Amino acid sequence: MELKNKKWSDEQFYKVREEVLNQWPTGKEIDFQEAADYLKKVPEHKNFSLKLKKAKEEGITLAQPRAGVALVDAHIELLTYLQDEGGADLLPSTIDSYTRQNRYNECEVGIKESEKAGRSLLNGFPGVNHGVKGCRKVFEAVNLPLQARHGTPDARLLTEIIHASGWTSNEGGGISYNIPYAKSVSLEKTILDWQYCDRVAGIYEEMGIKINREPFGPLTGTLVPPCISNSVAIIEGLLAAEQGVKNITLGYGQCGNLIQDVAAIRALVEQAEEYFKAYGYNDIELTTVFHQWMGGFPADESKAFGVISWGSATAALAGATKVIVKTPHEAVGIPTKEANAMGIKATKQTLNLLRGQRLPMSKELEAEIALIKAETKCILDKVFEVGNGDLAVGTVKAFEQGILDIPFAPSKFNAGVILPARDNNGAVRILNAGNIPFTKDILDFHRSLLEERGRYEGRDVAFQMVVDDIFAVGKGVLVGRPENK
Amino acid sequence: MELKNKKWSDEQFYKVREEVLNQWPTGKEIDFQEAADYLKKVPEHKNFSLKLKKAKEEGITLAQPRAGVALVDAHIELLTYLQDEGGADLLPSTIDSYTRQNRYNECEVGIKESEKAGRSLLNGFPGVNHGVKGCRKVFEAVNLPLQARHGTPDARLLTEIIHASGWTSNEGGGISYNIPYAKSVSLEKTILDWQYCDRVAGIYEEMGIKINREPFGPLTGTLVPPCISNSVAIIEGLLAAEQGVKNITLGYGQCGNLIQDVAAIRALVEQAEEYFKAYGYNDIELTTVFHQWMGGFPADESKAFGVISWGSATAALAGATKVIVKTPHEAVGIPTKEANAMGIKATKQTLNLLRGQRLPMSKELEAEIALIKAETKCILDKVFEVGNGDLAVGTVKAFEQGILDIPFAPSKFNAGVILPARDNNGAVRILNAGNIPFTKDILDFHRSLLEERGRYEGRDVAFQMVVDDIFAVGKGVLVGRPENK
Amino acid sequence: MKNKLVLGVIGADCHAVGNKILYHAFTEAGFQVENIGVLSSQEDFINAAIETNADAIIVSSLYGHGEIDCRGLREKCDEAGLKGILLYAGGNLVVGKQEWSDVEKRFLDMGFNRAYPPGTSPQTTINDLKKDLGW
Amino acid sequence: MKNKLVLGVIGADCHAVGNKILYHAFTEAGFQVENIGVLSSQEDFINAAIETNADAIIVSSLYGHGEIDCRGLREKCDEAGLKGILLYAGGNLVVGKQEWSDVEKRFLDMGFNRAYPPGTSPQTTINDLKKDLGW
Repeated sequence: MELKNKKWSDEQFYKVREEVLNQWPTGKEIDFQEAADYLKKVPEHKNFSLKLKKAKEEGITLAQPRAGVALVDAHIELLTYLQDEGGADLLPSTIDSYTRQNRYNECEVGIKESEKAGRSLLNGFPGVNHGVKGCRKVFEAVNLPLQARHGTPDARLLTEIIHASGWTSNEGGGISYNIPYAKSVSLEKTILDWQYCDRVAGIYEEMGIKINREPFGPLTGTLVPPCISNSVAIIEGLLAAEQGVKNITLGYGQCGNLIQDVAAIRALVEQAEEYFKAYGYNDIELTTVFHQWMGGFPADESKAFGVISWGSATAALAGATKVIVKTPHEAVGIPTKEANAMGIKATKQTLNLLRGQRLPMSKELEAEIALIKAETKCILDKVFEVGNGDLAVGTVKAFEQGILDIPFAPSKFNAGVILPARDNNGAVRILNAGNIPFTKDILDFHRSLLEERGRYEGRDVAFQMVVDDIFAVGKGVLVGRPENK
Repeated sequence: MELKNKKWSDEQFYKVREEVLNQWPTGKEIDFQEAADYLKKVPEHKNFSLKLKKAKEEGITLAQPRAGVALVDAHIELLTYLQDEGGADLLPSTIDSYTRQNRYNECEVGIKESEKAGRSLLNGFPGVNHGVKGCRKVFEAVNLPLQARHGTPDARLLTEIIHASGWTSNEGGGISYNIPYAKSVSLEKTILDWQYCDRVAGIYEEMGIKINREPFGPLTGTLVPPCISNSVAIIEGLLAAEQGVKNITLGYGQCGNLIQDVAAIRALVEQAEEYFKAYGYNDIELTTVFHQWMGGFPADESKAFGVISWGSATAALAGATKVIVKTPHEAVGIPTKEANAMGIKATKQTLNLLRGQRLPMSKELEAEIALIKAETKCILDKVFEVGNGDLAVGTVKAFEQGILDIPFAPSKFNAGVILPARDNNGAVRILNAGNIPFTKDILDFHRSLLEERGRYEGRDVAFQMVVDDIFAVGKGVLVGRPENK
Repeated sequence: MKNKLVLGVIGADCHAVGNKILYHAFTEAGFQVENIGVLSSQEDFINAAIETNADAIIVSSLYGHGEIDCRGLREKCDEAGLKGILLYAGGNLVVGKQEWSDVEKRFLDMGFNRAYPPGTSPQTTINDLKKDLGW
Repeated sequence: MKNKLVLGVIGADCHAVGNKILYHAFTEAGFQVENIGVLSSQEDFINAAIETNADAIIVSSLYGHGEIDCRGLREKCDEAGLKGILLYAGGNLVVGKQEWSDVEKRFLDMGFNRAYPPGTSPQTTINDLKKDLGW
């Protein structure tokens, strides 16, 4: 099938669908009409799109944890705890890493071993193996909207199963669930596969069922400059809209400098709305998600609470529609349900204290918003140009040419030349832009900020700054300074 | 002795001193010259004034806990733990409540019972009973500057003892350690007694020994409008300066609205500097202290971390020189040393992430600063006026006439007519100004903001709002709304 | 006829905010409240109870010294002719985070009829008062 | 002659940042590093070790499945003629917060020479490598 940014025909879709539903026995349980009937009975307060829309109207920020274990009953226990004790506003089901690689046989091993061991040996919920039956059991046991969160390059079968189970939101995208999550899967394939996932949501929309889609904002979660993640978010938003998706949540991962973080969210909303309008998608319900710090965490739980709370405060001051919550166990791996609830409680307390408070517009904030929008426009203009106007084709070519380049990504289809580093105020700037098509002014501006830091630290602007910055938050600071600074 | 804002003569001072040192047997241990020799040997890194000055120059915010127990060895263990495990930048000795009321006999009971019980039955360190010997033992066991924090209307003997023991900072003031801490002690007496304490610091200054003084900023810690606490802080700063104090830290307790809190600290610094200059005190080293939320805390420790971290973030964004740290046990009383260290760690992590970040100037921030300064000027002008130019006399008269009025204070010398309440954004406004001499514009502005809240909540602007606001943070929100809002 | 209460904060404790709120709440609930405020001694409570012919004494302590300050109050009430008067205590009664059941037992052993942990709603105490006073 | 290492992230794990940093640190420390990157199978590690004649295999696992993914690696190395090759594992090796001594024992029992908890500095591993390789 030829890659194009164009809504799939029914013929195309249903032909591929036959193959998808045969990938694992649970695929055969799915009946589109029965699923639609089931989804139509989902009450308003359990619909992801409606809850986000309401939060946006009220100007509040919702809190959503990450969570998933191998077995259905244990997963229900976990989610119920986060709902009742943690006070989560939205629930996730984090999918395990074998499912993400479509290794369903290994999932079976993990499920069996987890039953035997009495603890989860999988790092998430194997939704495909549990099928519609298991996924509906989870959905019916909780009282909040449910979303699949994963990192699956080919999530077509998973998508079919979760939506048919009443889960009204799906995270991911052809770029954001490939470049940071795969080593050798081509972008052509993942963009096509995510067009399929978007089309599933679009078909439900056409049946009057509201489904939310959320491209994964933070990418590698490591010093990603806002213009990079905003560019990817806008591209994936446009690709989803073309397939008929109407309710879209664009995401961003906290960098740590308040002004940059608030500017990133504001620039993302303003610019995405401009692009949706420019390309004729006039009825998109756009919301935002802010991810608390995605990099290395301090091992000490009190310090972790400091990181979590500061992320929550930034999300509130930025006016994000929801925030993805970290836990005090972040440094040591997957948290207990108690630790997970603790993260939610610290987050919600902070959000509630800050309800209605926004970072006011200032000269500095205005300049940062303008910078991010200008950078993003440089990238997106070039993506459209190399695709001869086709965004899907342009995206593939842009990665080939390093026009889009995501720091620290494992994919061999990513140039991996870009190097980010923090400036003296902790904002993420670009040390080496590789082939990202910035204007000379923008490049000079980044360079001058990093040289200012270099002078302050008495060292050259070089790779060691990047390494130091990666470890900094885990060591308790934002900027990785040399020891004597 | 007649109350006047005028540096005490040596004759006055040494006459009173004789009486002070006879208040309790440990007073006789003090020899001014020996104490001065001891203080001159205090190393730079253990001098409060020098550490604050350095922090101000570097633009960083220091973290200081509260802590104190009955027995010397246990107190040393506690402070050492907060220093080594908690990472405190400055150490306190919180003085127990019997000492604060000069009930040294009851302290003896508390000390004996604590020895017997193996746990502290006093809520702080009884510095007078332990005397110079005990206080020096504490000072020599730690490696950071040490400050007495208390709430003692008559702290003259305590002041003599702690400074002679190498403690280079003393919290308190004639207003701030009377009105919120006493029921029937006259202001004339406490202002005189704190002139004595200031004069002790001033005499040491004249000997070349740097002593820091810190008026207690938050007063009752309950919905105190910034103009009230800033007025008291500036008055106490001026009174201290007159007695020869050079290193002054003015304080403010977090209200919870970011813009108001940052504005309060900025207004305080700008206006205090103006007043110091106007009254001829040209060599004051002025720093600031920001108190994390002083009102009711949530009982849940994760939620408490949210409150603590948000206070730390505000302190950093305001550019305060130090922050006073709360603990996750705040709701249940005096914390264990572990909980105390946890509060410091969450605080320092937040401060470190925010190092160098400030809330940028905006139209909103500028307006709030201007408002606080205008309100404070209304009050201070009138205080000088009713004192016929004498600030000490004016302060006494101002309290008599309700020109100065501190919400929820226990003192019978406080008018207690003022009623504060939050506006829709959580900023503390004034519902009933009593006799505080604001202009009509200012009064109308406060009224209009509260009426806006009333309309939003569908209720009248009345005392119930105040009650709801007092309990709100403990319940997880900043503004005490009716249930349906 | 309204039941009469004596309300105050005992010992060297000057926490005034909760005291003002309790006064407001008890008055609203229909009691006649003599509020002796902060920094009140055992004698202040007893004198006020005698003067007003009170049915109950409500002792607040927010600063951790409650254990020392409240000791012997029941015996002094008995001596002063206030036999059987209701004695309640509440607040942060002890230093540090202790098991509440232990703290409560200590106060009941001291002769208090009821003791309340930090964060108790005024309504809880009001309900108990109404029960104990036979409303 | 430089010691040779095979470095990679095992299983369905795509955490690339730490892998890039480790490659940088080991190379700087004087090792010749064959980095097979993320999403590597046991076979990928073994093949790379045979091809480069490696002295040690350093397995990272950041996603909690390390316990399943690493099982049998020692036996497969033996079968492939890599008898006695150093096997290290490190990262977030298991799901959830578990006692590190238990986790370490499980990995040593599986035939690993060393196992490292989360947050281990690259320098620790470098020092151990130098010791185990007789520098």
